Amino acid sequence: MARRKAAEVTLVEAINLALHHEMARDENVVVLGEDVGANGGVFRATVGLQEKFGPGRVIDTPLAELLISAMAIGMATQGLKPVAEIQFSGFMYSCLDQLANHAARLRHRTHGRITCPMVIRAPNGGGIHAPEHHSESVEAFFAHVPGLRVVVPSTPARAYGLLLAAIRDPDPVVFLEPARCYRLFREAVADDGIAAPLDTCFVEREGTDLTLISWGGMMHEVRIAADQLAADGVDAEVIDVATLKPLDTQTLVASVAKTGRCVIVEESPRAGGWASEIAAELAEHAMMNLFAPIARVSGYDTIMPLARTEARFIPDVGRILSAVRKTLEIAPLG
Amino acid sequence: MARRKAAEVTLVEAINLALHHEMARDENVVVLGEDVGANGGVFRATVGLQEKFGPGRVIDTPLAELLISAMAIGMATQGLKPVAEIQFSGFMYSCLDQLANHAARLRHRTHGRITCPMVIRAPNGGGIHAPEHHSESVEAFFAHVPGLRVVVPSTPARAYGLLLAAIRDPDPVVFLEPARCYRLFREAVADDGIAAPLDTCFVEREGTDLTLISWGGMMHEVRIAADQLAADGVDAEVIDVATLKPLDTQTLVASVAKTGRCVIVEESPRAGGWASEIAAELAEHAMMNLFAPIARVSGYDTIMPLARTEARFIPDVGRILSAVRKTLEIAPLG
Amino acid sequence: MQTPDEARTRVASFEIFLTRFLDDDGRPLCRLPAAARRPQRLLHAYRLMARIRAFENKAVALQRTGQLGTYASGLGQEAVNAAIGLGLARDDVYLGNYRECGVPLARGVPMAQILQYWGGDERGMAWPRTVPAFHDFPFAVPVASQVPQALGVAYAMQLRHEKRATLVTCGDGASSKGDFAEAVSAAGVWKLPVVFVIINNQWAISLPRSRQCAAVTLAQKGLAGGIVGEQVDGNDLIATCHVIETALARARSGAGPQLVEALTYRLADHTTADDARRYRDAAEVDTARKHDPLARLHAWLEAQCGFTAQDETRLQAEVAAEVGVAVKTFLATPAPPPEALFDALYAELPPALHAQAFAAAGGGEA
Amino acid sequence: MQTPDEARTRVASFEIFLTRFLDDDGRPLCRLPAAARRPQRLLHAYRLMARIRAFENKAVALQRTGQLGTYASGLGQEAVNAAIGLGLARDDVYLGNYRECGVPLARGVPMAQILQYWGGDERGMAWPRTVPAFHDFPFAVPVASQVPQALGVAYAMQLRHEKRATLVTCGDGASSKGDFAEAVSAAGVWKLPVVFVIINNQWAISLPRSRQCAAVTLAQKGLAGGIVGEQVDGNDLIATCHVIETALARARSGAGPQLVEALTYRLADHTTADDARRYRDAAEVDTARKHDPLARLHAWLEAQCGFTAQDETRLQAEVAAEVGVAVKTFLATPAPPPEALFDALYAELPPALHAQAFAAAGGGEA
Ligand SMILES: Cc1ncc(C[n+]2csc(CCOP(=O)(O)OP(=O)(O)O)c2C)c(N)n1
Ligand SMILES: Cc1ncc(C[n+]2csc(CCOP(=O)(O)OP(=O)(O)O)c2C)c(N)n1
Ligand SMILES: [Mg+2]
Ligand SMILES: [Mg+2]
Repeated sequence: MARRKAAEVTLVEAINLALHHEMARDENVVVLGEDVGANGGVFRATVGLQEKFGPGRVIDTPLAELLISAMAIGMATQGLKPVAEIQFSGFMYSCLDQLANHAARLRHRTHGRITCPMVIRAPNGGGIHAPEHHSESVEAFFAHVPGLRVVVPSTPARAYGLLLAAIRDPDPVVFLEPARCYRLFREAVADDGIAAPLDTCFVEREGTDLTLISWGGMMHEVRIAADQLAADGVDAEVIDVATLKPLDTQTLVASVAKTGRCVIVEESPRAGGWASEIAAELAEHAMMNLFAPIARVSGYDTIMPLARTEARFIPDVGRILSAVRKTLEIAPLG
Repeated sequence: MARRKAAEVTLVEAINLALHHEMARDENVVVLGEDVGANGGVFRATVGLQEKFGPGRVIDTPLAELLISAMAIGMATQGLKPVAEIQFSGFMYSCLDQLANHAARLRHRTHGRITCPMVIRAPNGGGIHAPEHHSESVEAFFAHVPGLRVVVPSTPARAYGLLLAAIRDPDPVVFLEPARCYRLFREAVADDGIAAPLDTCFVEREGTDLTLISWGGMMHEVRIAADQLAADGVDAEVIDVATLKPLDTQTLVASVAKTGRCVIVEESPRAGGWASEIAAELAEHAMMNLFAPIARVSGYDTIMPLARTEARFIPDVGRILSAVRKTLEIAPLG
Repeated sequence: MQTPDEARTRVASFEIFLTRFLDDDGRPLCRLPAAARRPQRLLHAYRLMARIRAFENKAVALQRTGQLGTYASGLGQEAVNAAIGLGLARDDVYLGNYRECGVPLARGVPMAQILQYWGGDERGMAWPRTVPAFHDFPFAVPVASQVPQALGVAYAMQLRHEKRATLVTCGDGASSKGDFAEAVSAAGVWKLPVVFVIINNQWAISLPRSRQCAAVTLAQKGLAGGIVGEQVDGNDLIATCHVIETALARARSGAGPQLVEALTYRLADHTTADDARRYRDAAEVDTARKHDPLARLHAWLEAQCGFTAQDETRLQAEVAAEVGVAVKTFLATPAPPPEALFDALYAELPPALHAQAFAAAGGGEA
Repeated sequence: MQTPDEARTRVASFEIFLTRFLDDDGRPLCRLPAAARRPQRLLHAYRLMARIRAFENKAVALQRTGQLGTYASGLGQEAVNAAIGLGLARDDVYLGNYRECGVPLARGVPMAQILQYWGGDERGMAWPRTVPAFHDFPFAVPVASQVPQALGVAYAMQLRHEKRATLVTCGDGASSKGDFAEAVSAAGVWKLPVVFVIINNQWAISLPRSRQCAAVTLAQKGLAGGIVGEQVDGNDLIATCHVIETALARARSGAGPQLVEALTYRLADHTTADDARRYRDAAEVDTARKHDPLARLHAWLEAQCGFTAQDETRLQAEVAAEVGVAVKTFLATPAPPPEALFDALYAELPPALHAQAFAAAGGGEA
């Protein structure tokens, strides 16, 4: 593994690479979930792990998500570093009780006597023409829970580095992987075991005219939008939030203070989505620098539709550009 | 019941009154939950119901919140109007899967073939010196779910009217009652069976200098703050959001457009709280009218503390007033 | 004086039974119940199973050719699906999951609508008011979540003193979820008119039954709730009909809930997105094919009811024609319009959503 | 040929046993196990039960006088709490709930800290590194949520080939939650070193055992997961010690999980915020008092170990003194400072929270 340098990998391969790396490096890391063993996970994120590390450390669980999250908690308290997989994020609601009432609080409740270094990962979001309930965007539910971290990678390299960081983090991390990007593109990822920083946004592209803020699957559309804007002479700053919770407001505020305009893009339903949290933070800390209202481009407040209509739900480049245009119009570029 | 006119009742008595009224009026209304029968509910919200309507319609369930929510769904599909009680909102996480994946979507998924007219109610929030996990504020979790309604009363009269409306509503309603206000004060409530409007904010007090927005338990502190501000010559408009989802943005925007300043007050942890949603809506639709940043006064992003420190967590009048002062300072009153 | 071990008192004892009427070659293992000997009924059941199988095969074929979304085939489970479909009275209510398309088919749902659903169009669950399935639940995808919902349905029936029953199916995997256990336990408390059927097809995606649960039978999960649990050979149509009818009759009569574990086998991959060769032996599948429920009933019909090769050919042609028409209808159905996102979201669309609905319909950014 | 009913094959059968050694008057019902005949051990256990009872009574008294928050007394359950506390080895891990204060007391947690917790101060769960309970979980308040967590703990022990066991308690009510069932089932699959103890005190707030579950025993819930389940008279200290020790030894030896239902009775109100007279008969409580676990062991000690009235008086005085000191310490402990909200929230406070922490500490609005 360690020899494999900077191969071109997909996001899901990067996840797999990080799991291989960390399981080899730290014998306390265990992987558990439904079909993670011989089957290698329904998205193949855990492929090869059981062969290499055995069924004791790569654990096929019975069909019970509450159990999976609770077991991870129990394991974490014993010094293991469980990485639990939930097959689709739409089945993670069953984990919320354990995560909010326990994982997130064990350290605080016991003043550090008991800690909970666990990761719970799941594919998140739509766009893969999956069956019903398989395309949900659930980040805001978990990001509202004090004591958790919520991390959403948007590229193979960040997926690799952030997953390593999440596993090494001494506190519980919800790690939501954009299923739509699992095989969307490849990127050179060195399997060097270097973690990416948590709790920090990534300014992917600097710009002066407006700030585009997003994370996970929508970063793809945001990057395309930024390219098109550049072609039109609009210089957008692009930020991948990456760690939603705790939120690196400082980087976001600094950017918006510079550009004076922003559009936040997310896939989840609009009301109570994490874009709202970001907008609220900006409205509080960057308002006096804003030339235009803070625009959110989100999924609608509707049920995530089935395959034939899902493209209508997920914001596309057109919706992003039209929000940008509106934002730019209100107070023309200085 | 119907003869009892405008008695002075507490909020929890108003809940009880509404339940009595609606069970008498509509034989399809059933009440279910833990200890709702002979015990009358741990907060006495269901007292007297089983005696009057029998154990068939006032159902003590086994200790299983997922079951309670799922049973309510099943009942609702058969034309019953279940009103489920969850003993404390901190135990509602177990219901989220059923509510988000089923209750909220049955109508849409079947294009109206199957509907889900249910209410799930629970005491919410802290300030009652309860044991651990008994003081959570969970509204934002449910308000993020498309297809649900989330209603939070702040006075006995509104509790009565809104609960009637919730039970009569043809769709699922999460009804969160501020436990701290259950017996905080009395108000004249006529048991007239008149429902209060859902989906609309209540402008409780008109004002011109700034808008104070809140709901549920925090309305009490907000009202005190508004009185103190009035004494200081500051004329605050006070809005009780009441229905968090769907959110009556229009009323909020109209108010802020008039006052140019706002402070949103909530008890729940700040990041991803519903105050953020409101702030985001205002930042999008009222920004050009704002003289000052949108301020949120929220609980901290910490674990809701135990009794000895909970008063430090829950925003008090002092924190509200200091946010108001800051808001007023930024651009002095015209 | 007794030893400590002798001093232990037996406070309860239980037995679990398996019902099987036909052997693998369709020969009777016992005298069959009267109802089971009516040829018309058996022919009707066989035709239903044939329809289900033809549907399953076509759905997979459509997916393979890019005309349908991911599909979870019920191949091999036709007998238990048919038995349920036949056992349910019009007024009963059925809740089941994604793999049980056979039941709505038996309950009158047009094939084209089931395809429409799997084709990614919600309108596939807007079943016509005229069909017996009208009050049945849409497919449950979150595994086991339908099971506790069945209790609410059954409770409503009991409260209204109706002689109706609720039947809910789930998989062997599903029986590990807390949803299942909470429901079984509460059903016992209220003696609700509900029949739980675990369709034990031996696999939950890649997890074999043996690693799903250490209990010898899944039927004994009923004991945790103090309700009757029994096994049936779910590939034996006659036995399964008998057990399910009996359980439904008990439920309707007020005698309370029951758990039935129907033993069958998932002959197909988990879904069309799955490749079962990764985790299960071809030999196991080959063996399972020998217990094919259609072959078994076919053998019986030939031997006992004079069913001929021509009868079979005719039946297959009819079924193929029905499926063909359904596929045509399905393929001809246009995609829902964008504003369908907001259809039937609430009884009445709240004003808060008007702007979004307008935008989604192409009217400009929300 | 057989009739259809005769053709049913019995595929499994089960028995559930109850262990009881002493009758209500403390007289032996059988020859006691060797370990149980060691007077020093029994005296030690009795002293522990007396400490627990004194603690329970004082906690309620403190609440009644406004010096403690809502408290859930374990009055009447001292034997099972003591038996667990005594059965656990230092290296074992215990998870339990709000009513089982007796166990941490037995495992060395200072009384003052337990009071501190119920007095509304999180530091009450920051147990000293030196006590056997150091690795035990804090009280679980969300009912049954601790049960599946125990599996993770036990899994870690198994993975590391340690000869340790995990023991988790929950109430009769808790056994209705899906959390419980998911855990029992999975424990069987992996044969984990975990002992589940249902402390069946006959009530879950106002719901009596009979309406919680229709199963004759709760022990049989083990059958759903294919694991051993048995009942013990949880007010019989000697029997409960025996059953729990045996289960723990089995678990440590790799023989797998076990479920024990300890039959006892909640003599107190559910909590100090509850008034049980609303829903349960005084007569039932009076009857239950006759089975008091302390009285029973006391009778045995008098009859078999020469325990005298003076011994009892001395013991009570010692225990009262210990409780008195704990109460003083507790009452003298100042409230946590406001910034404690942010203590140990994460291993390191994320920068995103610095402003909030500053504000909470009185440094100005966040
Ligand atoms: C709650 C939940 N978890 C996971 C999944 C993903 N998933 C779909 S089917 C399945 C296996 C189900 O096995 P079983 O209950 O035996 O039913 P079968 O598929 O064999 O019919 C899984 C894990 C899901 N749909 N729902
Ligand atoms: C999940 C959850 N639901 C509800 C409650 C409220 N509650 C606290 S104790 C209790 C009854 C518990 O009964 P049982 O499990 O028998 O334990 P006991 O209190 O009798 O010791 C209830 C309903 C809770 N704490 N957690
Ligand atoms: Mg299966
Ligand atoms: Mg109990």
